[in-house]
Amino acid sequence: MIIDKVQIPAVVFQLTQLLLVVLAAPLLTGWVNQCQAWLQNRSGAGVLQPYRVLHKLFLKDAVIAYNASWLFRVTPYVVFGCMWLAATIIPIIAVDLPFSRAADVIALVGVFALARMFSALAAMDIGTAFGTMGARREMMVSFLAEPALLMVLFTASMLSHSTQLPYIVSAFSRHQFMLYPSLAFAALAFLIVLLAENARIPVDNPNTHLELTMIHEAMILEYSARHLALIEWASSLKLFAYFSIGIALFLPYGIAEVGQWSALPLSILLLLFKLVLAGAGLALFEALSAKMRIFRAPEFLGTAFLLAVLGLLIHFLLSA
Amino acid sequence: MDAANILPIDVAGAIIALLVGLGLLGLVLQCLPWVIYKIIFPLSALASLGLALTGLWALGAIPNIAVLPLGLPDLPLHLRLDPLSGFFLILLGGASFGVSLYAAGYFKTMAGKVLGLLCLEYHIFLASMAMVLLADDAYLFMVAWETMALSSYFLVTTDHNIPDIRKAGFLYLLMAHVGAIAILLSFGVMQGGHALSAYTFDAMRASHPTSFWSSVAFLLALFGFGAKAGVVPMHVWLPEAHPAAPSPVSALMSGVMLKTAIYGILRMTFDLLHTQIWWWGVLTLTLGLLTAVFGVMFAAVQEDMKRLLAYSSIENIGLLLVGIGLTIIFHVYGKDALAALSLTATLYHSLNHASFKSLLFVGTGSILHATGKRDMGRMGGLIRSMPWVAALMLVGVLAISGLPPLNGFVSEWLLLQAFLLSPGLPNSYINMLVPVAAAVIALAAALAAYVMVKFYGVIFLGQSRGETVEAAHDEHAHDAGFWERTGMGWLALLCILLGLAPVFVVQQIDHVTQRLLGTHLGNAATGWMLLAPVDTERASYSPVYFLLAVLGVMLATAWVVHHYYHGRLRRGPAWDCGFPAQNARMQDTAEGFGQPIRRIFEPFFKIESEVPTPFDTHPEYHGRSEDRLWYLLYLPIKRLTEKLASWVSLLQHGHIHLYLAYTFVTLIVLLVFV
Amino acid sequence: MIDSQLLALLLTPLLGGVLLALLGSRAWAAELNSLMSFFTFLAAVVLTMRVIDAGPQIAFHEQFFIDPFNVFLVALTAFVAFTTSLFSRPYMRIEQHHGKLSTAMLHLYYSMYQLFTFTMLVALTTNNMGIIWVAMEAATLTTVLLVSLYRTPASLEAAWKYFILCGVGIALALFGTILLYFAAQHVLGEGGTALLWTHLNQVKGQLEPTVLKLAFVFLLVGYGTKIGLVPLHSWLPDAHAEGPTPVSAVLSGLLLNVALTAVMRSKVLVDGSLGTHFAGNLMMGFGLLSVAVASLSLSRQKDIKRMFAYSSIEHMGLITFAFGMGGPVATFAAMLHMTMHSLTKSAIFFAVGHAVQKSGTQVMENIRGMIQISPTVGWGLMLGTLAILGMPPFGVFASEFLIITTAMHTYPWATPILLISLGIAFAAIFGKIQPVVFGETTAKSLPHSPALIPVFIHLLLVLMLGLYMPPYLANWYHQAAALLG
Amino acid sequence: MPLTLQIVNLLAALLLLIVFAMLAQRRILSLINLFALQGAVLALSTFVVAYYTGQHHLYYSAGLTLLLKVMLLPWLLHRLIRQLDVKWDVETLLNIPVSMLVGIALVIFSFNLAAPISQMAHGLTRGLIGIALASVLLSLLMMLTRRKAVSQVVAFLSLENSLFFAAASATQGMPLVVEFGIALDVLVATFIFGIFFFQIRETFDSLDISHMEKLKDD
Repeated sequence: MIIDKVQIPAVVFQLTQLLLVVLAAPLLTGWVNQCQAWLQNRSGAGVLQPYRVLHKLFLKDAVIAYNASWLFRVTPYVVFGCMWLAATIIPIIAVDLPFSRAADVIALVGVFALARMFSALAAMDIGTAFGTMGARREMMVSFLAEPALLMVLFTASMLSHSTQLPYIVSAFSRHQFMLYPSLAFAALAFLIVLLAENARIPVDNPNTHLELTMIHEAMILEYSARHLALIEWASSLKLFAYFSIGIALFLPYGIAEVGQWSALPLSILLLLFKLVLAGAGLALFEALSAKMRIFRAPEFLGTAFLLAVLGLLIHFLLSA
Repeated sequence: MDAANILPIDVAGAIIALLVGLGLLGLVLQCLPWVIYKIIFPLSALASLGLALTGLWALGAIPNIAVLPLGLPDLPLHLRLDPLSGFFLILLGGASFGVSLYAAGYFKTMAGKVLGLLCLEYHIFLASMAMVLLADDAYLFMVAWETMALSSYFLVTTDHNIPDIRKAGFLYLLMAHVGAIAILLSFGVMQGGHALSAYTFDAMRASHPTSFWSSVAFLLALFGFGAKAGVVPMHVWLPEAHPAAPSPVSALMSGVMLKTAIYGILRMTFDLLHTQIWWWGVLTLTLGLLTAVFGVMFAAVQEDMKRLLAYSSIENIGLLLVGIGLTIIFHVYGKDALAALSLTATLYHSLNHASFKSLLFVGTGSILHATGKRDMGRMGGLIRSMPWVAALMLVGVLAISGLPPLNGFVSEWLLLQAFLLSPGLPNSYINMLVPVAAAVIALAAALAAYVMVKFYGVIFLGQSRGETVEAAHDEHAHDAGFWERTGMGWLALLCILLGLAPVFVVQQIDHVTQRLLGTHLGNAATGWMLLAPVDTERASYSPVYFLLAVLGVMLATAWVVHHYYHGRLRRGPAWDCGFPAQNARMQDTAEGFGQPIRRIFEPFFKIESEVPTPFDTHPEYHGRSEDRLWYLLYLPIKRLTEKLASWVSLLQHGHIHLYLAYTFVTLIVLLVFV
Repeated sequence: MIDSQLLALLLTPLLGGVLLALLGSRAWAAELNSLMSFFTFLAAVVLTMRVIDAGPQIAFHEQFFIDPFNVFLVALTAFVAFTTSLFSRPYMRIEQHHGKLSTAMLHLYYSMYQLFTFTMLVALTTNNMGIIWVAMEAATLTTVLLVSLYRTPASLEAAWKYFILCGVGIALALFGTILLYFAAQHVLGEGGTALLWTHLNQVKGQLEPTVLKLAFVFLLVGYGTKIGLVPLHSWLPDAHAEGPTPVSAVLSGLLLNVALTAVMRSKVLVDGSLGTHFAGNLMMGFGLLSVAVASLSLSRQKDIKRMFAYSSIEHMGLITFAFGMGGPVATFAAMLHMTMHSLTKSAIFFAVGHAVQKSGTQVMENIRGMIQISPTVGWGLMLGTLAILGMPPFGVFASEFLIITTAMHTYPWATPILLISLGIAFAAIFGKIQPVVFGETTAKSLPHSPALIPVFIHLLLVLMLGLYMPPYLANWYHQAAALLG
Repeated sequence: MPLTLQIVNLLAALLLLIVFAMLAQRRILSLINLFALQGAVLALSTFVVAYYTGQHHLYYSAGLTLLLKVMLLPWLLHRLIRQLDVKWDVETLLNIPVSMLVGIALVIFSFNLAAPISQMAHGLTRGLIGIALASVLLSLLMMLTRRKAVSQVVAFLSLENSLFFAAASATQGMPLVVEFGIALDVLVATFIFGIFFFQIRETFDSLDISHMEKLKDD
C-alpha cells in the first residue's frame, strides 16, 4: 500500500504543492500575458488580471445551448480535475510526492489525453461548425504532439531507469552536472510540444477569435461563466504543468530532496525564478514568431516527433 | 465419476456440448421464436459465463487432459486445458456472456425460420471457438478451426440477398481456407513421425525439427493465423466481413475470433516449437507495427461505423503482434523477466480488446436498429435519444483510446514498460528497432484516440446530419432494450474492472507466462492497489488511487464552485461566434473529420474524390479512400491466375485428333524416359 | 460358401440387366432397377461381413479374389449404385416428363445401368489381370451407350470422344497386360496362373524389371485415361456434362475408382519387382499435374456439371498422388479419400441434377438462389460443395488433412503446388456455387417431387466419417493399406 | 532356325508391312480389305504358333480370329459403308510421306525399346514384341491422322489386331477366358461403332469427325 510507506513530510509536501499549483497557475498566465504586453509596447492589464477574469466568470449565469447534453456540462470539471491532478504528479517543489507513485510519466500523458478527449467531445456536442472544426484540429495537433511528448519522457526515463517523475528528477538533480546529447534533442522537441499543446503561437493563438485560425478557442466557444472559468483555469494549470515538466527534466537543480524542510523555501524561490524566466522566454518567442497555416502544423509537430525519436535513438547509440 | 475428481476439462467439455445442444434446440424450435431469444440465448450466456469460470479454475490447476473416442482411427480427439487455453477461455466466456445477453434482445425482430438457423450457427460458432482452445491434436484443432470459419461464414451471409455481403463472405471464407491450409502444412512440418499418432500436440512437443524446418513451420503458422487475424497484407477480408455480419456476430468475430489466431500463434511458438530464432521476433514485430499503423489510419477515414471498428480491430491485432514479437526477442536473448512482461501485456491487451471491441460492436447494433443506418455521415445527436447506449459506449470509447483509469491504458502501459526496459540486447539492429517501435506504438495509440473522437462525436454528438425526415426520426430513435442494456452493461463493467484491478489480472496471467516462459511477472509492490511490474523505483501505477483522485478533485471543485458562487444555468441558442444562419450541415461529416489524416498520410491511400464546381446548385462532395494493397497485391494475383487458366483451357479445344495426340505423346515420352 | 456369395453379388446385376432388357419399358422398370440394385447391395454387405470375419477369400478356381482392399470398394460401389438408382427413379421420370427421353431410351438406360454395375463388380473382384481388362472394356462400352442416351449432337460427340479415347487407352492397357503376362510366363510358366494377381504377388520379386517397367507405363497410360489423369483426361468433362446426371454420378463416383484399383494392383507388382519408387514417382507426377491443371480449368467453367467433372479430375489427381507417396498413412488417406469423394461427389451430382431440372439449364449464370425455391436442394448443394472443397467436419477434410500433412512431411517440394491448387480450386468452385445457392431466384417447381434422401444420406455418412470412424471400418482400411504397402 | 519360326517371323514382318500400307492407304474400301488381310495374317500366325507350341486353345483363338476379323468385321464394315455410302477418299491430317517418315521413326524406336526384352525372350518370340509394339504405335498414329469416323474405327481395329498378335505370337496366347473376353469386347465394340455411325450420320449428316468439335472450354 502507498499509505503505510508515506511519512508525514511527504504528505505535507504533496498538499503544499497541490494548493500552490492551483493558486499560482493563473499568475503564470498573467505574467506571460504581461510580458507579451510589454513586448508589444502595451502597458498590460497586470499579472493579476487572470484572477479577476476568473472571479467575474464565476459570478455570471451559465448559458448553454438548448441541445447541450450532460457530457457538455461535465467536461469542464473533468478537464480541470485532470490538469490539477497532472500538476500534482510533477515534482515541482519537492521530489517525494506520495501520489506520483499512482501515476508515472505514461499516466501523466494519459491524463492530458483524457482531458483532451473530453474537451474535444464536448466541442462536438452542440454541433456547430466551429466546434467540430476545433475538435478536429485539436485532435490533429495532438496525435503528433502526444507521441512526441511520450518520446521525450522516455528519453528521460531511459537515462534515469525509471518512469516515475520523482525518481527521474532526483536522479538528474543528484548527479553532478553532465551533458546528455539525447536530452538536448528531447528539450528541443519538448519546446515544440509545449507550444502546440498549450495553444501558443505559431501553432495556435491563445487570444485570437479569428475563425479560420483558431483551434483551442474554437472548441470552447460555446462555454460561458463557471464552465468557461474552469476551462481557462485548467489551461493555465496545463501551461504551468508543462513548464514544471520542462524545469523538472532539463533544469531540476535545487529541488528539495526527501523531507528536507530546510530546502523547501529555497526550492520555492528557485522555482519562482525559473518560472519567471521561462514565462518571459515564452512571451519573447511568441512575439518573435508568426502563426503558421494550419496544415503546416503537422510538419512542425512531425519535426518534434522525429527529434524526440532521434534523441531516443542517440541514447541507444551512445547510451548517454 | 464422483464430484471429487471432476476436472476443469470435463466441465468445459460439458459446456461445449451444452452449447451445441442449445443451437440444435433453436433449430428445432424455430416455429416458436420467443423461446429462442427469451430462453435459449440467456441460457447460452450463462453457459459462456460457465466457460469463463472454468477457465479461471484451470489457470491455477495443472494442465488436465481428456481423450474422446472420436476422430480418426489411432487418432482419437485429444483435449487439453492448460493455463493458456484457460486464459483464452476466460476471454471467450467473458465476452460472449455479454454478447449473448445482448443477442437475446437484438434478435427479437428476426423471423423464426432465419432465427432458428442463425441460433444454430451462432452456437456452433461459440462451441467451435472453445474447441479450438481445448484441442490438443492437429486434427481436432483443424476441424474446430475450420468449423469456426464455416459457421461464422454462414453468420456473415445471414442476409445473402445483398451481393456485397455475398462477396464479403466469399472473400472471408477463401482467405480463411487458404490460411487453414498453411496452418495444416505447418502441422505437417511439426508432426513427430509417420504414424497417425504423430499428430497429437504431445508428439509435436517431443519432436525436434531442425532450425530451418521450425522456421518454415513458424512462417507457415504466422501466415495462416495472420490471415485469420487480419494481419497486413492478409487483412482485406476483415473490413468487408465484420461489418456484414449481424452486430453480435461482428462483436464475437472481432472480439473473440481474432484472439483465437493470437492463441494459435502463441501455442505454436512457445509450446509446440522448441527453439525460437531472433528474426522471428523481428518479423512479427515489424508486421505488427505495419498492421497497427495501417489499421488505425484506415479507421480514421471510414464513414461506415462498423467498417471503422473493423479497421480498429486490425490496429489492435497489430499491437498484439508487436507484443508477441517483443516476447520472442526477449525470450531468445534470455531476458525472461522482460519476455514475461511483454507477454503479460499481450495477453492483457487481448482481454481488453475482447471487452471493449465487443461493447462497441454491439453498440453499433443498437444504433443500426434504432436508425437503420451504418453511414456515420448521416447520423448525429443520438446521445439525446439513446442515452443508455451513449453512456455505455462512452466507456468503451475511452477504454479503446487507452485512457486511464480504464483497461485499455493498463495494457498499453505494460507494453511501453516492456519497451522502456529493453536496452542491452546483444543485437544492435534490434536495439535500434526498439525505440522506433515504441514511437510507432505511441503514434498508433494517439491516432486511435483521434479515431474514437470521430466515432463517438459524429454518431452521438452534435445534430443529426441526415435529411430533415430521418433527422426527425433520429430524434425519436428508441434506446436499447433491457437485454441489450444488460449485455452492454456487462461489457462496460468488464472494461472498468479490468482497468481498476490490474494487479489481480496480472496475477492470473502469471500462471500462463509461468507455463510458457518458465517465469512470471509478479508484482513488486505489496497489495492489489499498486501495479509495479519490476520494481516500485522503476514504474508503478494505481488506477484506483488515480480514479479516486480525479473524482475527488472534480467533486471538490464542483462543490466549491456551487457553494461559494452559485449553480444558476440558462439555456439558449448556440452562439457559434454569433454566426447567424447555422444548420446541421455545417458540422464536420465523418469524412470531413478524417480529412486531416487523409491529407497527412496521402501516399498510403488510393483516393477517388469528386469535388463540386463553384456553380453546382446542389454541391456534393464524394470521396473514397481505398486500400492500395488490394490493387498492388490481390488483383495481380487474380489476373495471373486468370491468365494461367486461359492458357490451360487451350488444352481442351475439342479436336479429338489432338486428344489422341496427347495420349500418343504421353506414351512416347514415358517410354523414352523409362 | 464364398462362391455362392460372390455368385449372388455378380449374378444379381447381370440378371437385373437381362430382366430390364426384356421388361425395361414397363412402368415399374425404375422400381425394378432400384430393387435389383438393392439386392446387389445386400449381397455386397454379406460378402463384406464375410471378408471382415474371415479375411481374404479366393473363389472360382482362383479366378476371383476378395481382400479388404477391393471388398470395401465393392461395398462402396454397390451402395452408391443403389442410392443412385433411388435418385434416378424420379429424376429420369422428370426428364421424360420434360420430353428429353423416350421410353425406349429409358429401357436402354435401366438395362445398361445394371450391366454397368455388373462390369464394375467383376473388375473389382476378379483375380485375373486379363479379366480386369475385359471388365474395364465392357464398362466403357456400357457407359458409352449411357452417355449418348439423349441422342443430342452434344451427347453423341461426348460419347464418341469417350469411346475413342478410352478405347485407345484400354487397348494400351491390354498391351501392358500382355507384357505383364510375358514377364510372368518366365516365372510361372505357361497357362492360366500367369495372370492371376495372387500368384504374381507371390513371385513379384522375380519378375523381370525392364518388362514390368514397360508394362506399368502402358497400364498407367491405359487405365489412367479412365481415371482421368491429365493429360489423358480430355474425354471426362464432356462425358460428365452431356450424359444423364445419374450416369455422371456413377462415372465420377465409381468408375474412376475402379480404374484406379486396377492401377494399384499393377503398382504393387511393379514395386515388388523393381524395389524402387519408380511407379510411385510416376503416379505422383500425374497426380500433381492433374491437381494443378484441373484446379486452373475449374475457374473457367460455365457449365455446372462440367465444373464438377473437373473437380473429380482434381480429386482423382490427389488420390493418385497419395497412392504414389505410399506408406501406411498416405495409402490409408488415399483410400479414405476415394470413399469420401465417391459419396460426396455423387451426392453433389444428385443435387446438381435437380437444380438443373428446376432452372432448366446447366449454365451457372442462369441458376440462382436455389435456397429460395427449394431449401433441400440448396442446402444439399451448398453442404456438398463445402464438403468436396475439404471443409471440416466433413470427411473429405480428414483425408486431405492426412494427405497434405504427409506430403509436407515426406515430399515438401510438392506442397506449394498443392497449396496453390487447392486455394484456386476453392476460389473457383465456391465463388461459382455461392450465387447459385444464395441470392434471388428464377427457378420453377417440378412435376415429380425430387428424391433428396440419397443426397443427405451420403452427406451424413461423410459427416460421420469425418468425426467418427467405426473401428471395424478403420481396421479394414488398415488391412488394405498394409496390403498395398 | 525351324521353318515354323521363319514363317512366324515372316508373318510378323508382313503384319508390319500391312500396317504401313494402311497408314499410306487413302481409299476406305481398300483400307477395309487391308484390314481383312491383316486379320488373315494374324489368324495364320496364331495357327502356326499353335502348331509349334501345341497349345490347343490357340487353335480356337486362331479360328475365332478367322471368323471375326477376316469374315465378320470386314463384311459388317462393307455393309456399313455401302449403306452410308462413304466410299470417298480419305484425306488425312498429316500428309502421307510425313506420316510414313514418322512411322519409320516409330518402328526404330519400338525396336530399340523392345531390344532388352527380346534378349531375355526365348526362341520363338525374339523380336515379335518389337514388331507388335511398332504396329500398335503405327495404328495409334493412323488413328490420330484420320479424319473420317470409319477410318478411325478401322485404325482402332488394327490396333486391336496388333495387340492380338502380341498376345498370340509373342506370348504364345493368353489364357482362353481372356481371349474370349477380348474377342467378345471387340465384337460388341464394333456393333456399337455401327450404331454410332448411323446416329452420327443422321445427326450431322456426314461421318466427318470435324463436325464433332463443339465441346470445349472457352
